[in-house]
Amino acid sequence: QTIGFSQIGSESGWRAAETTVTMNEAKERGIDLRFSDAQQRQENQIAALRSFIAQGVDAILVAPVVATGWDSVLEEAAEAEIPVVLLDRMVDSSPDLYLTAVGSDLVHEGRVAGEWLVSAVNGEECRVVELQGTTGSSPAIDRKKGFEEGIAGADNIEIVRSQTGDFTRTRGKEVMESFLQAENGGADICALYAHNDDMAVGAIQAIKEAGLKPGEDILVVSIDAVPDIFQALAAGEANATVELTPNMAGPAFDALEAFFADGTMPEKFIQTESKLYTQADDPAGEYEARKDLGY
Amino acid sequence: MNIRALPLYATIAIFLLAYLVCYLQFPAMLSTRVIGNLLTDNAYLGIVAVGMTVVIISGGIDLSVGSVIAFSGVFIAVLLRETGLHPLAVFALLLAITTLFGAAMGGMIHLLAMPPFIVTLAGMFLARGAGYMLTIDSVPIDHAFYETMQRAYYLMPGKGRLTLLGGTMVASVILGMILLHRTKFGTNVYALGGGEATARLMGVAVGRTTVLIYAFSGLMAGLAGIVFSVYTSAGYPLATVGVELNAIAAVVIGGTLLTGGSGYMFGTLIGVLTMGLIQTYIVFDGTLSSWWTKIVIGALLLMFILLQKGLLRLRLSH
Amino acid sequence: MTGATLLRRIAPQLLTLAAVIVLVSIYYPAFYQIVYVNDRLVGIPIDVIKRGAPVALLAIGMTLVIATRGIDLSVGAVMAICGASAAWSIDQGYGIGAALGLAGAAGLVCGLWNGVLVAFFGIQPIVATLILMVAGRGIAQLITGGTILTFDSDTFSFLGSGTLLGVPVPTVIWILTGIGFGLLVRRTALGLLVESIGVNLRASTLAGINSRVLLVAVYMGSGFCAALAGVIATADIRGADANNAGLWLELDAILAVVIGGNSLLGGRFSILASLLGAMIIQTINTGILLAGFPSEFNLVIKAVLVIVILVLQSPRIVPYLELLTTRRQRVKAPATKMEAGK
Amino acid sequence: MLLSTRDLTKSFPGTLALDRVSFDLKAGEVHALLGENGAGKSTLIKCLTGAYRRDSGDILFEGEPVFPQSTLEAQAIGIGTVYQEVNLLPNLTVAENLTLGHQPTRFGMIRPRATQALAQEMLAGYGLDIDVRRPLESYSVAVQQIVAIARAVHLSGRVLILDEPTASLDAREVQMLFDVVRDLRVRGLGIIFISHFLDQVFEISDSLTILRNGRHIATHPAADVDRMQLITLMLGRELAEETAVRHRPEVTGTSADAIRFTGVGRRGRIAPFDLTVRKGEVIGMAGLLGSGRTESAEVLFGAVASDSGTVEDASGPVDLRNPRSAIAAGFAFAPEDRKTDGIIAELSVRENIILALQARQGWARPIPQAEQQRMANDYIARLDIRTPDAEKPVGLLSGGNQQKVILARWLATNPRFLILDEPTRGIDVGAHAEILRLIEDVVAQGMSILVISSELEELVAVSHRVIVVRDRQHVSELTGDDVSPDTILRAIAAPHTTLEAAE
Ligand SMILES: Nc1ncnc2c1ncn2[C@@H]1O[C@H](COP(=O)(O)OP(=O)(O)OP(=O)(O)O)[C@@H](O)[C@H]1O
Ligand SMILES: Nc1ncnc2c1ncn2[C@@H]1O[C@H](COP(=O)(O)OP(=O)(O)OP(=O)(O)O)[C@@H](O)[C@H]1O
Ligand SMILES: [Mg+2]
Ligand SMILES: [Mg+2]
Repeated sequence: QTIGFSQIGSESGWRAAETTVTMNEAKERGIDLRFSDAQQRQENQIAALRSFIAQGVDAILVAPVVATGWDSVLEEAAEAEIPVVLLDRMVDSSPDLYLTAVGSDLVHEGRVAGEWLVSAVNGEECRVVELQGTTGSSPAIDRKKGFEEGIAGADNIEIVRSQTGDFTRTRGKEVMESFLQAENGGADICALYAHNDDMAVGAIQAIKEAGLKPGEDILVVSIDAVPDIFQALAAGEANATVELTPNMAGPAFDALEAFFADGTMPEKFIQTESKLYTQADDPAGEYEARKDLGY
Repeated sequence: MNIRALPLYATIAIFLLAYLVCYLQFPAMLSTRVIGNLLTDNAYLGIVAVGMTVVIISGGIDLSVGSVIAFSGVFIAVLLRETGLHPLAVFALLLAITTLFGAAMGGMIHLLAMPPFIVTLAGMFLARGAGYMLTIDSVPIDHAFYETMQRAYYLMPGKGRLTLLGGTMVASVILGMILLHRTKFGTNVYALGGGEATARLMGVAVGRTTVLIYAFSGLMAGLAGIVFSVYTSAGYPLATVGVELNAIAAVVIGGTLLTGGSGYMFGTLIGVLTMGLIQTYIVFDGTLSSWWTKIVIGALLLMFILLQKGLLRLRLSH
Repeated sequence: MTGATLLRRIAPQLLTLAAVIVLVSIYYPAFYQIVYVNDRLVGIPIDVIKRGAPVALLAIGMTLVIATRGIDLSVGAVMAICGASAAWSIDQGYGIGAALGLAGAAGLVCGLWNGVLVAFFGIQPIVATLILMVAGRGIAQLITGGTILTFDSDTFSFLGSGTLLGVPVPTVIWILTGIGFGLLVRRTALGLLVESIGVNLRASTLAGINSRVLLVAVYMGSGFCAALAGVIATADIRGADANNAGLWLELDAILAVVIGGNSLLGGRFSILASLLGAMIIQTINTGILLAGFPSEFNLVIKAVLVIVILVLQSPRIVPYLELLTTRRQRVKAPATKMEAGK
Repeated sequence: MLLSTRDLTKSFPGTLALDRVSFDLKAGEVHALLGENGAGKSTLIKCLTGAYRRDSGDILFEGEPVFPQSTLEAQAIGIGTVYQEVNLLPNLTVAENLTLGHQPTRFGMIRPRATQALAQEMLAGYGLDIDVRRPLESYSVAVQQIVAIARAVHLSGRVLILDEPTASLDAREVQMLFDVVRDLRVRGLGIIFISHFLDQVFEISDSLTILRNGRHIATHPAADVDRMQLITLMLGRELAEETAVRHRPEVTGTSADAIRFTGVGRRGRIAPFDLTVRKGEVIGMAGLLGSGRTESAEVLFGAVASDSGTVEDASGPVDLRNPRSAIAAGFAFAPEDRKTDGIIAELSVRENIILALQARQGWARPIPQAEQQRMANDYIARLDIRTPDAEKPVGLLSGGNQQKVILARWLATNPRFLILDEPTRGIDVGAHAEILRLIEDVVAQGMSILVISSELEELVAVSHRVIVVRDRQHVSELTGDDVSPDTILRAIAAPHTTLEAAE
């Protein structure tokens, strides 16, 4: 079997891990995986999908860079009778156009993080700073929205500063430094919410360099559950992370196998778990388990 | 034979050769599907490269086009969502805006004697920033007219599609060829590229020409934005990051000198198709990891440019 | 250059910097506060000169490249390569000396590559360096294996987040590098020769300048500066992020050089002015963060500020401004492109 | 009056280029504009045609004040101009260069055929048989100059301005140009003619206007002044001694310290040739335009690497792979095209002068500032370079003064073999004499010189022997009494010389 996989890019450790896991899964199942990196550009992805169709692959996996704009190429795939499975992000198109989607709910992730914070501060006043993802990217929008929903009921919690850190460590650190400056050397900040772990790791360094204790003076909650954040959790420098599993391909391949075998239609959305990890969840062990996954 | 056209011939030869190599490895590369895709998938790039060619031949550069495409998509999507305007009306409005935007950049370049690189770099920030200010979401476009445009294609034998978008690109290239090679404006563009001071002394209205050049580039970027919005039926402020560099690369592969004054519009079309060919080849191959993809694209770019230089030197020495 | 002419040369940049600082402090009045805590100076100005380190370093090399009428789009990617090399060798346990050596060597090799393409193959600088800009990130990822390559070395991270006498180490590095390059080009004839090949390559070659070697050397200098910037960026976050290190920084660096009043057409250059340009850009960046606008406004604000600065510094406007400020005799306008020029 | 200026003033930073100049051009006259290098001739032209904006004063066209803001507007009035230095656009075809701005169109589209026909028509009468569809850059400087003239003539409905149009033309082409000019004069055009060749001035002009230091000095009917008077007016003093046409005996110095070129050449550019350069010898090189003199010089200097032959001097083989090694071997080369090959426009006069010396010393050993200043001021004084100070960017000097700066650059390296390609082109009479004297001086000190010049009188005056180049071959060498304009001309005049540029 030949399956085409259009990946967004390799912009973060998490995505690299997803690529690795997908390739490993394919190898285990004896699938001939055609991989294409779109370098963060939807137009490249659409072109890749078209090439897959022209090449006549058996199925297509795509991790869409953005939700909109897939209708016509998906229609083309449908005409060529090539099933398409979406990985980790959704599209706006009609569900008839793809076989299934495997992913987590980004808004839900944000909500889980928010709810954790509500319970962690336990009614005390809390001024939160937020490190957003890349402006305009769907995780940034949805994780912001989810978090706001999560803390909606708690009047004691307030987001006082929110800036983009572009999902990167460098910018996470840089922006956190200016947050600390702006908020009385960090004394006025009670918690940090970062849209991904990388920014949180950068921010933790900034907090330490400012002479504060991350995890105690400033609570740190973020999303993704990459190995490095477990190290921080183990060291007591971070407080919680919400997992986004990089193994989206496993369920996708399962669904495809069943479909090819006897035409079983999978559910339209296979949701992966958004598990919350805290310092209590054996972070050291989790780190060991993940560190070789290609993050 | 015309010496100035040598880079063009070299480009065409290399493109055909490369296509042959691809075909020998993947026979499916010669299917009408791939050919149709090559035109459709690179339509926006081809259109924007038409404008870029004019700019580069005049000795300038326009870094703003990628952002302008993104802005256009967002502008169309938001306007269609918020108002009941017909897409054609929105298109007209958009083209007016992007043309004015280009003209304003051209005006700054001329009046303030600032380098195009910097003015259009600021334009690049501004256009994308303007897109963000309209919306940070990706906004789907849901309009019957868009459906019609997407369905407007001719099905070639072998299921290849000759789409409206691909056609628009070809039409733009032809328009560009006429403009560049058959009008006084076109000759003035070459004159500017040959030397601004000399062109001025020879009576070329340098200011007007500069403004027109960047306005044209803005117009083409707007048109590319429309095509892109049809292509994706959405507007997304983060779209087409770095497309200006692809366009420049396509123009250069097409045999146009970045120093200005020499080049052909048709070469740009070949350049765009060459870029598309590289992309397609990499997808067909399908074994390259993310990083090898980048390295290979860089290497192929280098190879094309060196081959072209080599061929030229060979021809000139005879 | 005598003190007076130097001051005249950098006056526009100094004024701009002052203006930007005033603007920022309107939104953030505590801008000027600098305190000394935990053996380090803390305050927004310190942040600016620390965070501005990568762009400042890149601007040093970029100034020279632009003086030769070239441009180096690859510096961001070179930063990533060098950072990755350093992190890799620390990770392999080779120690900090080897890491620095490797990073520096990687930067020089990248510069050599660019320089050879430009000087010996005659490829236009934008295109030549575009190739490494595209491929370079791939090479960096090849080294890191696509992950953020983290390491544990306090000596190495000292380069990114340590302080010397309270001053952040990155600041010390860019200032020393700036002085080093400044002395190198102005205490020797290098500066003159570079300017000469930038204005007229052919005539310079005929006058006996070894322009090819000089061009290569200039691109190597740029690569070396990018290596330093890459090391700082890597040390700062204790990890090499091949994908994002130095992303789009080449544009900021070019902007810094131009705000520094250097012509993209080559010729006369001033490293000091470029460094001021880098600080202007960083002040804007930091100011935007401090002002607390929604992040979707960042780009527009930056664009507008940059445009205003460029307009005020444009060769057509400067003479008028000078007439307004110095109403003494008619001053020479050094930035004015000659009418009869090419 | 057809075209007049009243109290026209134009200043550049540090220079008052035109100081209340009044000037009248009548219809149907050829009016020569004369003056030393830097007197303001080109500036006056550029103000007239809107290329420069004047500071004050009036320009009257048929008595009406006009304010041309650009060349375009000047063209609309009917003023056609050939600018000094500014050639046409090398990247455009000859036809495009000729017709730029007034191409025949139909429905807004250029008609290529008609354009070419128009171009052919414009060139008719200049004896030029070239393919107008080829890029201008494929033709020699002389052809380009004629194309520029043809364009200006076509555009000049009322006034034709020629700023040193003959600098790179040979005698035959000059006559052709003069025929055209006479024809236009009969048709009632006013023609402004600038040249440093006084013979030509007297041949064609009806009246003369002399500028000095940006000031109007005098205007006379050409018939009323003689050569000496004219020179005195231009220089503001008497020319000490006009170089007489005389020739010196061959240098019979030992050939031991000579530089011997054997069989050097470059395929497609210049056939292999032999040359022995003795110490203290001046070798002239004569030939028609495009005969390969510049190519010879480039091979001798290593600017174009020779692909055959050997070069030796007393101490063995000489390395001439590139200009750098040639300079190291004590060679120097002042190229013909100073704008693209000579000056570094944005650098100061001082920096331009010390450049070659500095390049030879290497980057690590900068010449001290004080030393630079001393050298610059020394040469500015010695060569009488007209510049307010040594820090002025050399690109802002007048054409002739730029030439002197290049000369200074090479003298500063104190070479043993100096190659001068058209050293006196565009240089005024005073400076001309100065340069010839200079050549004498340095030769007396033992320097060897190769002079390429189209002015035979000049060659004869300075050379010990003369090499004649024809069709890219060194065809003969004239020594002793054979060195006279007559014999040179005869050697040059090969049966089949045409102006047509080579492939
Ligand atoms: N663009 C400019 N900027 C500054 N100074 C200039 C400029 N153009 C000319 N000058 C100065 O103006 C003076 C007159 O120059 P101009 O070119 O008119 O001389 P010219 O009479 O044509 O001399 P030549 O015979 O050498 O061509 C010179 O001193 C020159 O240095
Ligand atoms: N790059 C080139 N390619 C092809 N032909 C050239 C090139 N450069 C010059 N030529 C031709 O070579 C011939 C020699 O040109 P050039 O003008 O240098 O000769 P010259 O003897 O030095 O004449 P002069 O110095 O009087 O102008 C001309 O016919 C010219 O058209
Ligand atoms: Mg002149
Ligand atoms: Mg010559």
